[in-house]
Amino acid sequence: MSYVVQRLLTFPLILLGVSILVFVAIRLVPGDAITAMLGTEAGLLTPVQRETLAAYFGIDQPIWAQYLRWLTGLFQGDLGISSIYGKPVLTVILERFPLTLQLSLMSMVIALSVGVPLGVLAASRNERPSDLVVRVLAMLGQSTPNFVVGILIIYVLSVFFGFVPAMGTFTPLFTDPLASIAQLIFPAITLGFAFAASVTRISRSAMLDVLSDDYVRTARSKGASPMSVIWHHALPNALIPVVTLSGVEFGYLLGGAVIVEQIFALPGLGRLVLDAITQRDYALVQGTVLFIAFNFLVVNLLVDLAYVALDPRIRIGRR
Amino acid sequence: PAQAAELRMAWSQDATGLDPHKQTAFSSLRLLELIYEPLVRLDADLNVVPAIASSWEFAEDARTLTFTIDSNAKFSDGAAVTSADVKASFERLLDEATSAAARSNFLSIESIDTPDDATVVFNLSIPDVPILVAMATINAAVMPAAEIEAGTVGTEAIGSGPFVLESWEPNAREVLSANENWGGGELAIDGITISVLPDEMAILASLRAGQTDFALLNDPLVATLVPMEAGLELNRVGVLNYNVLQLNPSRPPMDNLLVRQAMSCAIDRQEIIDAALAGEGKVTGPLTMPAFAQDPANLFCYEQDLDRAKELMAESGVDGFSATVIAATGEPPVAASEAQVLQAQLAEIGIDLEIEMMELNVYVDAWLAGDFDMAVAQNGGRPDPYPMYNRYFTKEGNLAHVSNFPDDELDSLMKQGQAETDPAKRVEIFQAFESRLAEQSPWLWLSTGYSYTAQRESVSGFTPSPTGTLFGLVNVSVE
Amino acid sequence: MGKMMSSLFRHPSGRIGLVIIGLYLLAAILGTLGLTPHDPLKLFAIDRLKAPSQTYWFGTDLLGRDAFSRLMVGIRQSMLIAFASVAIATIAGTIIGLLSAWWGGIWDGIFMRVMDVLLAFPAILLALLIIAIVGPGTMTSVAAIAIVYTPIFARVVRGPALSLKQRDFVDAARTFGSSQGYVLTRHLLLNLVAPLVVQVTLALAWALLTEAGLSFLGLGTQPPTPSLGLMLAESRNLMTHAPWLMIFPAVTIMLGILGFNLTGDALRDILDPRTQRREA
Amino acid sequence: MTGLLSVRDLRVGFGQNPKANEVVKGVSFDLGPGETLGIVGESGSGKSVSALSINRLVDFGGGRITHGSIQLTRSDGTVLDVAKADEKTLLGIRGRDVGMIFQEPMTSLNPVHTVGAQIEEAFRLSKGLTGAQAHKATLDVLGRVRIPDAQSRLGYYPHQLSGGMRQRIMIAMALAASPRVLIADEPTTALDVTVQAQIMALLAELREETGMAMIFITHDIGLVAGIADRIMVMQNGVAVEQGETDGVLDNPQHDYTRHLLRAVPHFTSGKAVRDDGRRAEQQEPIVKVDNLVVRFPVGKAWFKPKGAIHAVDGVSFDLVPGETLAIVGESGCGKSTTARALLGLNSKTRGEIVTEAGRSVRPVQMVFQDPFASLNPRLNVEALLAEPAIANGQRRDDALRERMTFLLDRVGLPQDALTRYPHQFSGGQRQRLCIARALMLNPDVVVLDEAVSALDVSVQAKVLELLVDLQQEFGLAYLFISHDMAVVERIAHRIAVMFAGQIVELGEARAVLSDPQHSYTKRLIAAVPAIERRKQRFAVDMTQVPSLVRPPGFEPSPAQWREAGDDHRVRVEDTP
Ligand SMILES: Nc1ncnc2c1ncn2[C@@H]1O[C@H](COP(=O)(O)OP(=O)(O)OP(=O)(O)O)[C@@H](O)[C@H]1O
Ligand SMILES: Nc1ncnc2c1ncn2[C@@H]1O[C@H](COP(=O)(O)OP(=O)(O)OP(=O)(O)O)[C@@H](O)[C@H]1O
Ligand SMILES: [Mg+2]
Ligand SMILES: [Mg+2]
Repeated sequence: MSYVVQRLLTFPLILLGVSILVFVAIRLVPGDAITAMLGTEAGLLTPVQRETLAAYFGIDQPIWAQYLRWLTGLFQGDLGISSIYGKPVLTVILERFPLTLQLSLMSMVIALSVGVPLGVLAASRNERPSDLVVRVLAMLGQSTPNFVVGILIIYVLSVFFGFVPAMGTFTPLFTDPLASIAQLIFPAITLGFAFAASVTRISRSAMLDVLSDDYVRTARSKGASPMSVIWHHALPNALIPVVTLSGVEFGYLLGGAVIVEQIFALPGLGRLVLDAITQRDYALVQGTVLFIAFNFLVVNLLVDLAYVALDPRIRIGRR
Repeated sequence: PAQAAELRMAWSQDATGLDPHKQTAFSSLRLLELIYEPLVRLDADLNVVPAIASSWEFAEDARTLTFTIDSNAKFSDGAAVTSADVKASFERLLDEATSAAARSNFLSIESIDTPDDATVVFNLSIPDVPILVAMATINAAVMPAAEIEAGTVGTEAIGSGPFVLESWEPNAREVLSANENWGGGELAIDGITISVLPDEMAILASLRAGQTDFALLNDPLVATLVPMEAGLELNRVGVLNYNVLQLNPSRPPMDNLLVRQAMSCAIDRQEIIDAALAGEGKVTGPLTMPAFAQDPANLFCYEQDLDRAKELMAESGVDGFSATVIAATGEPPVAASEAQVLQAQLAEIGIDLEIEMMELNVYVDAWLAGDFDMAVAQNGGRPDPYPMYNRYFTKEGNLAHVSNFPDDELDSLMKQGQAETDPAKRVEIFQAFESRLAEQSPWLWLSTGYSYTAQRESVSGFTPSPTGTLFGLVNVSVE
Repeated sequence: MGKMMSSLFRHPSGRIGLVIIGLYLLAAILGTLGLTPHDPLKLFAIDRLKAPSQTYWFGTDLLGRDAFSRLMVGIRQSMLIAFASVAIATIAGTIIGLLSAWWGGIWDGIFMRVMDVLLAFPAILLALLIIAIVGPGTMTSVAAIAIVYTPIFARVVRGPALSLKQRDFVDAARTFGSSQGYVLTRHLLLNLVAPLVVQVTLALAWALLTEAGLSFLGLGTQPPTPSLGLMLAESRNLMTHAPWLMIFPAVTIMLGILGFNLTGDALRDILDPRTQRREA
Repeated sequence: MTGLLSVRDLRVGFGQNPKANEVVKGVSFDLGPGETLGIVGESGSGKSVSALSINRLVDFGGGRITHGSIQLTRSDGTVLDVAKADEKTLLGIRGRDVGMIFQEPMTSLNPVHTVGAQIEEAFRLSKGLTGAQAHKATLDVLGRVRIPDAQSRLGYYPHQLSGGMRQRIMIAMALAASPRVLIADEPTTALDVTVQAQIMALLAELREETGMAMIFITHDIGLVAGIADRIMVMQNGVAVEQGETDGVLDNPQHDYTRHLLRAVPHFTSGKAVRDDGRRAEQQEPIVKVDNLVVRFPVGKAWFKPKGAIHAVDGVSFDLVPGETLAIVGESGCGKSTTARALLGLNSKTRGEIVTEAGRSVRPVQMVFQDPFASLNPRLNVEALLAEPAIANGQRRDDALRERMTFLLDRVGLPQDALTRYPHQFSGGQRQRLCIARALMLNPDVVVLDEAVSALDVSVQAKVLELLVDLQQEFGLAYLFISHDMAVVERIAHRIAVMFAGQIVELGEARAVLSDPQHSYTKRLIAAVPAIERRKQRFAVDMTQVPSLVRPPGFEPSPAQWREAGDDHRVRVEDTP
């Protein structure tokens, strides 16, 4: 497992890069917390008032000093205080994260449970009509922007069924599992739509590759049934690209789905960071980006570990 | 009241903070107006009416203003509102360390006396009539002296308003409950839950699905959809805010009066309303408050007159030019459309506008720095012309560097208006001011819009107000 | 290249993809040349929100502009952004990936960590920040999308480059003492063309999608220039009033992405060594 | 007819129109119980397709039996025509009646399941055994294929086993079902000679034990000699000759069979070595390698390497103009590493390589094993040939073009080849291209690393001939690396035998091949299949090649040499 340790040791380096990037970038954006709070009224402030506010928002020092202070805090597990929420950044993030995590997981479950069987089906009926239908659908699914899907879902639901999923706040899974899942199912479908299409296509082509492999022929020569050949012998070997794709997508989803959160009015990480940027909540932007980057790295590491679990040939650390 | 319901409300932009002295954002004010109270407030006709103060009086010279506090006025923790609270609140507002933007409206306050618990006397350094209207905003809210001392304003939100803030998850939801101690009377609802739904089409869907009872809408386009839905009602009221094309007269060729006038003549204000605002708006001059406004037809070149525009252009010696107009994305929602229609109209007299859309804060930054050729803006209105334009069109106005239009005549008219106590004379003064502005055309005033709320049929009793306040919710009941 | 085109045309989905891309390029060219049925920026004040008709094929928008003409120009805008950003990302990513693989060691470490930073940085936020700093617009969208895709290309190139580096013909070149430049361009880059071409078409589809998303959030192309995402965003609130304003851009985006995806798939088939061997 | 299997006029085609694309064009043969049929023929002659038709696996590759019958007598005595059976019946045939082992033991085992699970599955499918029963049966069968320490190997994944081990697992899997016919499709082609000998011996033993019939497919006619009762020779989808093994080998009827027997090199224990160009006494070596050591660090765990692969450990030899030194040895013994170090492709850890500056700035050139992999597929022949010259400062002028056409002509390629791309040539032509390219710089030494191994046997012979001609014409010295003793026998003047990174025997070719001294050399030579040794039976020798990974700081004991003849040295073995 020294590989895991080795990978973990590169995390701080990457996160440091991410933090510097975000720290500088967010400060390069014109406008600051003061204009964000006061808008054009900020022009009415006297210099003294402005300085007081700058000190209050912690933006009165030179940028490197701000960075050092932030970094020192970081080492003590302190990501700073959000100016919008008046709470520690980490608290705010952790309040929003369950939604994003659940939404990402639900999308992935949808994508995998639809995509893998469809892909396998298509591959095992290569070039037959059912294969063609699946391929066309998957291609179309992949080509549909998710905001179009989301808008259509809301429109259809509200106009034809007089119903919309709960909006604005999130019911955590443990408070009320049913309500929680009911609330996220449509956003999850929205996100899972193109995702499922990609999974379908990837699993189809991976299955096709694998089905022509020698060991599949060996399994057949033993008299294994077609079902067993597909599910037991071929599929486990075809999963690597599916895992890669799912890992990458999941990693992105964990960063929050800005557009879908916007359309379905969900308080997730995506909107959190969007709001943080528009309201120039520097500490929150920094904290959230760092958190998202960290998740991304962890997911990638998990994907690598999953390879090892899936394919004993893969020696970890050698890619 | 037994069986009273809670009102489920939605809006697309959330409040940004809870300190009424500091907050200037539209949503923040709307939220805080339900929690705090100022001494006086404005009714739906923009008359000053009692809030914490039951009565008030200006001394003859307009240099002393005396309030009597309503004996019913209580904070949500049950404590009565006293003159000490008022004094402490205003002192906090005036303290530079508070960083209250509204402080600039109260600079004439020299001292505050509290002869007894129910009386507050403001001693002013100069005659300042508009200060009364300035006090009628939540930016001059009264808060408990104890809270100020403890430094918990902005976190605790203890006010004397009709509702108490139970919880607030920024950009997600706030929960308000009826304030039993409110001095203004009984409420017909138990409380309000406000959800933040950033997408106004989602708000509409939510209203349609019965998940939301009442909503605040920004986008005129969405608002126009409401009446088409069975079971939904739209409340619409003209507001004081105005849409304007700000020119920067410090930059050539906008420094040329004739060019500015040509532009004013070239635009068709009604067409802008029809096209960009889906017809939702009225042509307006600089003064948007009914008590002061004059018929726009009297103002300089308020009807599109392309021939005259071309003449003026020819006379100016400027043979067409190109300039950049800045506008904020989504703020107001119609800014982009407005800019595009303006672009098309001004092209007629050889002006080539390039539109530069900016994220709101970036726009504000550029705007505050006066760093633009032209700006599509929606500026806030006041019930009184003085606080509304003093900042732009007097020489020491805080935003004089944004308008870049120092003008002796405007300056002196402003000063006269501030000191004059006779309402009729004030109207006269400010109409002269308005005519001068329209004629000089440093900015091209276009239109005023509406404030919209949408509600389900089950909701009744709401009165909208031109200030945009939701204070009318105190009379609302839900079936 | 010509051969690739002709085999693409023989491939069933490649043909559909090429036809779609061809039509889009045609629309884009006509749009650029101003050969649209109407002026896409002209306001026909009396004809606002007209349903599709013989005069206005795809109807008119809120400001009374011809939706079809705007769609043509919108296609140009979206294609321009997609092509420009992918071109930049391809070049930058390829150079980084190549050098990283070739030099290896510490350089590989540095380059790849920098790419990791960009990858770990949430893509949309990266775009948002760039846009907020520079201000939204065509060039900004191009830059933002390019920066997001550069690390992806760097990775796509680095992997095969690493294995090409081990190939016998590279060793052979080293035994002759061929220069680094020669080996990098003729032996590595030339053999990366196939995976790159496939990746480029797929990235084009993604770029189209990203551009639409950014414009939809009001951060991409700025009015009055139409882009597909912007048209969609503008028509969003008119969905019930004037559904055509939404349907046409939405379908156009979908078809465009479909076109690139189909082409990419076909290319993958064609360039796949297994299929090649079968054909040979 | 009492045969177990009777194939009549089998025709198999592929694609949309199988009749038009027939690759097996009417093959007939019979197989009785306990009998072994060897099928030989060149690559692409339809051997595998014929075999795969017997259990109809050919269907899954897109093949269709267009004509003919395959009568199989099943265990219950009924006769089934496999060519017409439905898929459900076929499931019962596969494994139980017809078992198969394939060429590539690595790819033929499922990489994600343990070998134990894969064998147990075979027991479950054929005999319905599960749980403890299956487990026990698996242990048994592993014992039968001579896998030591079977209990712990059950949990291994295929990649954790050596090639020979994997092939034994494949055999165990096929045996699990106790098939009545075992089809072995080139089961040893991917293996080293010594391992090949083990597998062949094992198959022979098992056939004796179980009495199963066997179809043994190979392209190496020498290999079937030892195992087959009957031989069928295939060419272009047709069986051109069929008969008793001795009859076919000693008295071939068909031209093609004769060609296979004659043109293709067969190992003759040193009888066929070259007799030109003996090394002169005081000839100055053009290359001198002294105590070459190449190590690759392994398992780098935080700065400190865990150890190193001692790929080449103290190798010394020299090479004089006009002579061929062959390096032979098992896979992984360090042959390529030595060659690569000579060319500077691997950095050496220690030792000296001295090359006399001869005719060219780059006196040593190389021809790689896989001609396709060593030619950049995206460059045309002109660019490929010009590269060495351009890299060394020549300009693309007429003189250069002249040299290119001269060399093309010399290696027997047409002039118009210049504008063509590598994929437009056959394997043999490609290798000629590589040779021409290596000669572009007019080198003194050419290193040929398995340069003919990837070629078809008859093509191989032609390329070897060319190499000899070129050597004589240009006075080239060859460092010829190969694991194929028959080939080495025909081209080498001297031979170095490598074992585990070290040279264990070095000397004049005839001496080394006819009178091997070192125990490893003896084993190696004994394992080479040869037509003349067809009756010889091997003992199953399960010796494993030692690991080359050594702890940090490990140094081998210095070599002690023993002179075994005039030009014949042997490393003294530690007697254990
Ligand atoms: N799945 C397939 N599709 C199309 N053609 C095939 C397929 N499998 C084999 N062939 C063709 O059938 C012919 C015979 O192939 P086969 O595999 O039987 O040769 P072989 O004698 O076993 O050769 P080798 O020694 O290389 O294994 C070849 O020309 C090959 O290209
Ligand atoms: N670059 C490398 N890094 C680590 N180990 C290596 C490297 N190259 C070769 N080796 C190891 O060195 C040993 C000798 O390899 P080499 O390629 O020289 O063997 P070979 O005799 O040519 O075998 P073959 O007949 O299979 O080609 C092997 O154990 C191999 O795994
Ligand atoms: Mg074969
Ligand atoms: Mg080798």
